[in-house]
Amino acid sequence: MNYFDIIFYLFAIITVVSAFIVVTTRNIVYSAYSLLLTLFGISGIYVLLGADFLAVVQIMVYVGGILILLLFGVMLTNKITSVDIRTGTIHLLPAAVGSGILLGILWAVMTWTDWKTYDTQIPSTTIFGLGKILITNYVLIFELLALLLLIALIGAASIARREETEENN
Amino acid sequence: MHVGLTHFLIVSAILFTLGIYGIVTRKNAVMVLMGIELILNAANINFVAFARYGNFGLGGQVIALFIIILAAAEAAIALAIVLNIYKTFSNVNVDEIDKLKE
Amino acid sequence: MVGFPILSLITFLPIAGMIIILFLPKDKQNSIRYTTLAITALQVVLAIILMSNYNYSAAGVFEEKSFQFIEKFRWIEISGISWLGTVKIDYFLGIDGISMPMVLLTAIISFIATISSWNIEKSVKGYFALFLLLDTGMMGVFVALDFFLFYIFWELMLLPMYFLIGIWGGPRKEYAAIKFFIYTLFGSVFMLLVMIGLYFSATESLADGSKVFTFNLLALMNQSNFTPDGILSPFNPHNLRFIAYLALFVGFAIKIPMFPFHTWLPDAHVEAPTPISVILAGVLLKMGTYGILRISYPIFPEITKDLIWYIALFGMINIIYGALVALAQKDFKKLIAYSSISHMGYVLLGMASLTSTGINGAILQMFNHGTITAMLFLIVGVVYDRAHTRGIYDFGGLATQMPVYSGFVTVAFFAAIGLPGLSGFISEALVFVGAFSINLIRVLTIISTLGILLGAGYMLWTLQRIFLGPLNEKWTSLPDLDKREYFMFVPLSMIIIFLGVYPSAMLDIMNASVNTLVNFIHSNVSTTLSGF
Amino acid sequence: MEMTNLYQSLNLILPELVLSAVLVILVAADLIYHNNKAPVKFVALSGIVVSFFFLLFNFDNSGFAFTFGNTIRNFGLVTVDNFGHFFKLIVLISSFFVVIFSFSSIELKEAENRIGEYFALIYGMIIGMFFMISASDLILVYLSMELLSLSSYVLAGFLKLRERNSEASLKYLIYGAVSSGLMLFGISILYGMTGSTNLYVINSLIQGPNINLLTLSFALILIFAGIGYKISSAPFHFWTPDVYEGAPVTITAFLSVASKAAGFALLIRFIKTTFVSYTDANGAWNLINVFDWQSVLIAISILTMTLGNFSALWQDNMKRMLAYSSIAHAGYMMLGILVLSNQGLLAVLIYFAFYLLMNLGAFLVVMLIANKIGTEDINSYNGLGYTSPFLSVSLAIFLVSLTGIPPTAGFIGKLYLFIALVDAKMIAVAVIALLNTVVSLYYYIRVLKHMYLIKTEPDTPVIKPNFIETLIVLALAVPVILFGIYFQPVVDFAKSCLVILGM
Amino acid sequence: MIMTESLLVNLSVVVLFLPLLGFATLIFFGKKIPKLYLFEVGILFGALILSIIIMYGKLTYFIDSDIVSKFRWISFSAAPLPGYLNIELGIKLDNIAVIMLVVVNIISSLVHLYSIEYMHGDKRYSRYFAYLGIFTFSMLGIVLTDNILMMYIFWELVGLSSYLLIGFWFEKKSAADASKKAFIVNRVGDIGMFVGILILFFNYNTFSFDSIFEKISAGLLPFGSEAWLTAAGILVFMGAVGKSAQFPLHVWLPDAMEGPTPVSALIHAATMVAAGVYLVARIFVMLTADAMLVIAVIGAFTSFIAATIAITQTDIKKVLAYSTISQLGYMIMSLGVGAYAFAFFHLVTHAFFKACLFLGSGSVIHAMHHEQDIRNMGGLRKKLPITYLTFLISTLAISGVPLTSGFLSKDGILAGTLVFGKLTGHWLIPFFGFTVAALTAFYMFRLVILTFHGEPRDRHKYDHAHESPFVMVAPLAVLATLSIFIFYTPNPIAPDAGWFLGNWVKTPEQVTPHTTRFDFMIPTETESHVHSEIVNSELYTETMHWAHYPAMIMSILLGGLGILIAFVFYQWRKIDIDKLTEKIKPVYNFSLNKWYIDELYEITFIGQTLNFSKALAWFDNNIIDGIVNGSAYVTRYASKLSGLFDIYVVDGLVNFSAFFSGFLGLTFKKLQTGKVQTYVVLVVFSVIILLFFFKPF
Repeated sequence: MNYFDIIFYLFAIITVVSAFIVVTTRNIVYSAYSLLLTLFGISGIYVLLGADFLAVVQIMVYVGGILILLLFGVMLTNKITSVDIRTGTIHLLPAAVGSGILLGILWAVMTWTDWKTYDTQIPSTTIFGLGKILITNYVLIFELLALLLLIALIGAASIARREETEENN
Repeated sequence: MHVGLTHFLIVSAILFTLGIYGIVTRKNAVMVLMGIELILNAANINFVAFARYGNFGLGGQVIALFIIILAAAEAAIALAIVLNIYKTFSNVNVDEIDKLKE
Repeated sequence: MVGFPILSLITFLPIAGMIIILFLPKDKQNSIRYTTLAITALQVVLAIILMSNYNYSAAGVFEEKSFQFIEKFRWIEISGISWLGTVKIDYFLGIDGISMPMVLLTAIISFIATISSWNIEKSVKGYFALFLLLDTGMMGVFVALDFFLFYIFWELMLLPMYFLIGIWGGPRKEYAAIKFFIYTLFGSVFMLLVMIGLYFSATESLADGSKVFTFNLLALMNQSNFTPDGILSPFNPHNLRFIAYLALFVGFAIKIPMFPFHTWLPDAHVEAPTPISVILAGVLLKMGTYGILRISYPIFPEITKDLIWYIALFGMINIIYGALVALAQKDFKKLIAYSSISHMGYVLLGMASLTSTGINGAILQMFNHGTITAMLFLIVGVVYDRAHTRGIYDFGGLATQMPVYSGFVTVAFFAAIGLPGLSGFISEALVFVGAFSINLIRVLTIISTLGILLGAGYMLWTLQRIFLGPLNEKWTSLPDLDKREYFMFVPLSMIIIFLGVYPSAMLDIMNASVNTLVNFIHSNVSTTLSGF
Repeated sequence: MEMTNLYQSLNLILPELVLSAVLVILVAADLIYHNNKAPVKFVALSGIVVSFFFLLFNFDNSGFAFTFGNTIRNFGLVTVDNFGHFFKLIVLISSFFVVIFSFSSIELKEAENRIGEYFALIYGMIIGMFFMISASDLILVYLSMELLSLSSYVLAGFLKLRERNSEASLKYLIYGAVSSGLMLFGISILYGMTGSTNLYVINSLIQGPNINLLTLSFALILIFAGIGYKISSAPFHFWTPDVYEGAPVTITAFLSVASKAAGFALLIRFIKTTFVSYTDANGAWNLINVFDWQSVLIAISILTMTLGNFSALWQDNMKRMLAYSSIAHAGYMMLGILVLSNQGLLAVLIYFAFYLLMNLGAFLVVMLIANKIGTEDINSYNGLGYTSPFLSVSLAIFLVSLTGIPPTAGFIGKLYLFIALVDAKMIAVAVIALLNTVVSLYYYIRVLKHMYLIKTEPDTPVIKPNFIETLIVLALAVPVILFGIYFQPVVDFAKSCLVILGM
Repeated sequence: MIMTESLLVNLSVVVLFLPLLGFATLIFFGKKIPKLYLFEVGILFGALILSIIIMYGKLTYFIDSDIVSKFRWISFSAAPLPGYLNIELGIKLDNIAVIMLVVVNIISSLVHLYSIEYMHGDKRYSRYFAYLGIFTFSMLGIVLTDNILMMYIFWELVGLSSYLLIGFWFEKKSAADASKKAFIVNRVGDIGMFVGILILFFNYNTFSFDSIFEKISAGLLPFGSEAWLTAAGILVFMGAVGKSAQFPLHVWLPDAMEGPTPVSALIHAATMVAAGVYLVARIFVMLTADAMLVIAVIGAFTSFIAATIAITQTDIKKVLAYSTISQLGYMIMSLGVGAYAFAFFHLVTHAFFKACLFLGSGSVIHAMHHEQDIRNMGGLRKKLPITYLTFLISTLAISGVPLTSGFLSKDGILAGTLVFGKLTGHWLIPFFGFTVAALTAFYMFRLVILTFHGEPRDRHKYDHAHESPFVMVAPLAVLATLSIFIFYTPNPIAPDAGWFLGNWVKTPEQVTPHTTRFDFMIPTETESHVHSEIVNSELYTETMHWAHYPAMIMSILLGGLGILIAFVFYQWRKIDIDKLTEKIKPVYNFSLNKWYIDELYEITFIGQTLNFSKALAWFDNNIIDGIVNGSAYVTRYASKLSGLFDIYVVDGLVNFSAFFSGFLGLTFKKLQTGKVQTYVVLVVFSVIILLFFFKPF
């Protein structure tokens, strides 16, 4: 057991446990904050996997963007009288059974498969590589993503924007 | 046992499963969205881990990058829709929104 | 007449009429009626022209060159991909002795039905448009020689029929219409499957020497055209010909309708308006038996031969069962409907014999049943129009009140009973003579003769209950036939009597073809059954 | 990557580029024309027409775009071939009709000032579909699907304050997100096994030894879940009826035709490119022996059509009924794929061409009727056949064609499917499918029953479509009949579109 | 006049079609042109004259050869199966045909004449004559045909005209019932006949009598077996059973008396019912011993039953009807025992005197204003002298009193039965024969006495009675005259001494193989006979001579006894008839109720057929349709579950299988909960299931 392993387990436990809290706690706010931890943990795992830039993006976009959005969502869709906003659950039994089987299968898939692995190299910074690949091989996808963001913008605005005419209805 | 590819994959598997579980069980639409984020992240871990251990180059990371961006876009739209639902139904409990059925 | 597309003309004339009607304004009801009348009359004229130009010695059946009034050109041709080969569908029309009587029947019945439709008041325009569409479908089935074309025409009739029953029908019209539709579609999807199966099992040589898959019925009849590995090819040891035959047979049997697929018929008949019942009984039922003769028999001769006992058995069941059930009916129209089932049994029995006599009798019976049952339904229609009831027990003594009508009734009823001198007798006798000559089905034939007795039973009983006895006081004001109704009955009665006295007029037309067909079936089968 | 390559690549995706440009123009136009939205509509329509022409010019132009340059990865992100062109054509034609429908939709009138966004989102969908159709890289597939999905989530809930719109939108969103999440996870596993997301590369790699079949199957089923959701095949169809019923009818029509077409194109390309080792002289596809696509497709296809048909029997809402019907049709179309031959592919193409006409037509008429009577309930169609003969006859034609009765185009489509099945000697499947056809007759005919067989009530409205609407209905109805009688041009055209670049 | 064969044929064709012409004319113009019926009557007399010419020509110039003329009706040219096939129709003029031709025409024309007055004032007067016309046409067709198919055709047409005439007063329910019954009962026999025809045609490929007989005599048996030959004979005979009202199909004839009385005279006494006898005579040569025995027994039994019933009937026409059945049984029996010529002879003589009796009864009924019950008559001889006289002559004839035609023919038949009894040991048949002779005399005189003698029992009607006009009386006179022996033979006790039996009608030689015949039917070829007309064995001829006088004496004695008893009972009232009937009540009732045969049929065949048909109809509505429709239970269940379920869709839908679709539809419907998370659960499970189904290991 070397440091790498210890750090991995640390991040793995953080990720998994907080993710578990995310999906089980009845308090929405707890849940949201646990998600924050999960995302951090994942970011750490990225680092372990030598994806430094990705780890940063993870934190910036996810934590800085998506999570905030989600929190806004929570706040805007609940009467904020206290931080203790609870939510109910449904389908517990089928979900538990289904997830259990699914996890079993996944476990089997992940462990039984003879993945092609190579000795890992010393991680080096990936920013240059990523940058190059983005505007060459994946340029089309890059542009498509741009379009996608535009659409998301229009869409989100279109939905969320208050319409005077419609308000009157 | 040394930490290797499988360990990362198992983490991702657990996240994936938890994501599904969350989507299915939570009443609150926002919570459901959180489950979706977990799934996406699980896939991301896969991509990065495979790329790393399989020596596939940077492809995996780029893909993960795209997915993060996509997730952001999706979250934006999703929350807009949830807000709209809230305006219409005055709650965001997914299981109570079942006017369309038969 | 060579080169003139008379068959296309007779087939598509109603469509032309339909288009004219669609452009006529809605409130010009009489112009709509007269247009239809003119179209159907023209069809009768064309059918007579066909008949007068018909070469009695040309056989047809499986040989293209002895078909008459052939029209053939490439309709669809798709080529250019190696693995697909050339796909071709021909527009291929022609008639022989098997279809000529049916074409004539269709023309006549359509004409009569048009006259009978005169008092339709509801959505006249739609009615006659659909009526003419139906007419095209019926005519097309009898002249098509390409399976694909046949199928198109076959299905073309469904929708107009659905509406004609469903809109202009009686109280349970929706049920009857959907039942008719579903039954027939159920049958025809199997036909479709067999059609496709046949397509992939046989090739036809084109003029340029290439061999292509084909829907051409005549090419499918030639067993040497089959490919070694086609699923319906006799050369394929694992062929599915038997199953295909059954599937095809079910498709046709539903139309006949053969027990136990007959339950749509009473419903459809009872609910349909009179002219539609006339068409249904007069022409549509014939398509089933016609299809068997035109398609099942020559394409699957060996299976036909194996199954004749069963065909005869179902023929017998139809005869006896239909008659017995008719005996118990209290609704005049339903009774006639069941009598139809019984009478179509004779056709099956005759076909099962695989003898010239039997098949001649069967086809003649198809024609005769067409005219006789048409008349019977018109009779029901006349009384229903006046009295608005069809309950057999509601009447009594109408013969006193409506003597002319009763005269026609007597002719029709006795023709249905198979009284000599009227057309029904000849065909039934020929059927029995033919069927009796085959060892295998002799016992069935003898049992079937009971149908003659039962037929007399229910018909005369009905005659007695409705027309004889003391006049029911309710009906003392019923008028006798008017001119229009007179015109529907006279031609049919004339045909019935004429063919009863001189059946050769019809038999000579189909004789050569039937002989050829019988020869063809027997020469194509190496195994011989006992009795031949 | 060299500039020539990029130039060629851009040349190949010219229609997509045009669409993207028009999208931008639309956004701009929407901003410029604040009060009068007519120019926006004009831009939206003309953009489609223009890209249509570009597509036609591009027609026989085929090749790989955005190749990576190195030897093993000389297959690009995008494969442009006639097969793709065919489906793009389907998408464009249906977009054209949908845009025109949108002009006369009463529903959309209340959101008139947001119509620019509406068209922009439609363009988003179109672009997404275009890339779905021609993508040969799983990541591009995923992202284009998401582009399509995000736009359609919004459009499904476009009329914000209508309950059913919002609900449809939310359901669609959650369901879509899960499905695409599953698919993404599947892709990631596939990526792990092969190290690539490119279909062609995967194809060559899975032919090698040491492929763990369980893992592969799992990944493929996950991916199929994503595609199955797009084509609404059972058991991934659940969203369809709810969303179709809830969404504005124009969007429903669009989803039922174009979105489905894109999904099918993707499914076919995915299977054909990834799992077929070679196509033999008879046009049969020889699968790489790693996954039994045929059995899966047979099971799913039968399940889909049966479920669609039987559920449709119960529906009283036209849109919902048509939704189930479209599920059933997805089942039929999968018949063409499951025979795994060019023959079947041809059948699918032909079917789609006709499906486009009849399904769009049906939705159009439903919309025109709903515009007037404000509901899609079948029971309120009573007697319409007499008060509004033109629309009723047209609807009858479309429904009969959907049933597959001659002489309508729907019959020809079915005919080709069954021809393919029989040619592949799958008689049992054919029988089941045919029986399904018979079942489907009930619910289609039920509409006719309500329109014609049930007496006109005094409050049955008279619906007179205006000139443009009449023209459009005719443009859909006449070919349905015409192609039913003379279908050679369609078949010939479909035949020329069988080319899928690949192994 | 020079008679050629073709002339005779042409004339017979003219005779055949003249009545049809009358029919057509009257049907179409009868109502519009008054007095058109006279045209029909004229036609009939024309036909009568022509037929007498034909008979004269035939019996003068071609007495020993048959004239046959055919034409092709249907041609199937070279049919592959069953080989060549042509259906020919034709006319055959042999001695019995031309005699029948004259008999039919005589009676028919007389009945026409009679009807002019009898039917006067009926609202369907012309229609009546039209029907008589088509009947005559059909009957002549039977007489003239040379083949069994045409026989069948006209057989049916006769049935039709009988139907029309019995039901002529169809406003009466009983008349309508009777006509229906007549037709259907006849059809039962016709089926047998038809099957017999099928057997013959299949084996001989021809319908012509002569060709069939030729082939049989050449040794070709149906299906190669004698049993089938017997069967064919009996089956064809079934036709005769129906038409000639033999047991067990005799039930229609008494009911047929619902028709106008002249019709009863023409059809149900003289001609149509005789057609059965004529048919058996036609096929006589192909009957095997077994078939003949069956025929003889049926004939004998029928005559006995009918006679026992006749003695208690009180309706004047009913008595005559049963008498007719009884006499027809005689004829059939006669054919069965091989007394061919006597059977035919009796047919002719019976035709005249029975027609006379019926017309006489018609005259009585006419006079009594449609009173038919003999208990209300009596003493009418004063009021209706001519009717009485003719009626009495005919009664004497039917009772077999010497010097009448009936005596001659009946005697021959009884002798035939005696011979048969002696040669084969079947003594029961002569026993029946003689018993019936006595019974006949008894009930006929009972009828005469009750009707014409004694005191009137219904004064009122009696007072208004008056003799019928000339057109009604004249036919009676003619027919009564024809019941005198002199028209048939110069010697009143030797029937075969005359021209009729001596020259015209001879027992034909059978064509069946010798092994299938009665021994006495095998001709002895060694010697030439004085009585060359009897082609049977010498033994038979000798026995016939032996039987001649015993039969004659016995029949005179028995007949006299019957007459005597009748007088004792009814004229002199020596025995109180009412007390007697009271004593033997069960027997009396049995007879009065016609042996309960009608009731038996009603319960068994008719009732059961109707029940069965009702059951089948139920079966059709519920089971067949139900199977296809899915069981009613499932339908109910399905529609209960969903109020939305459109009933017509259910009905239509379940045409395939309600259970399947209903269940499936509902299951699918349940899945569609509208909750998106449920969908997701389903998707997850679907993925798992798919994986397990299509795992590659």
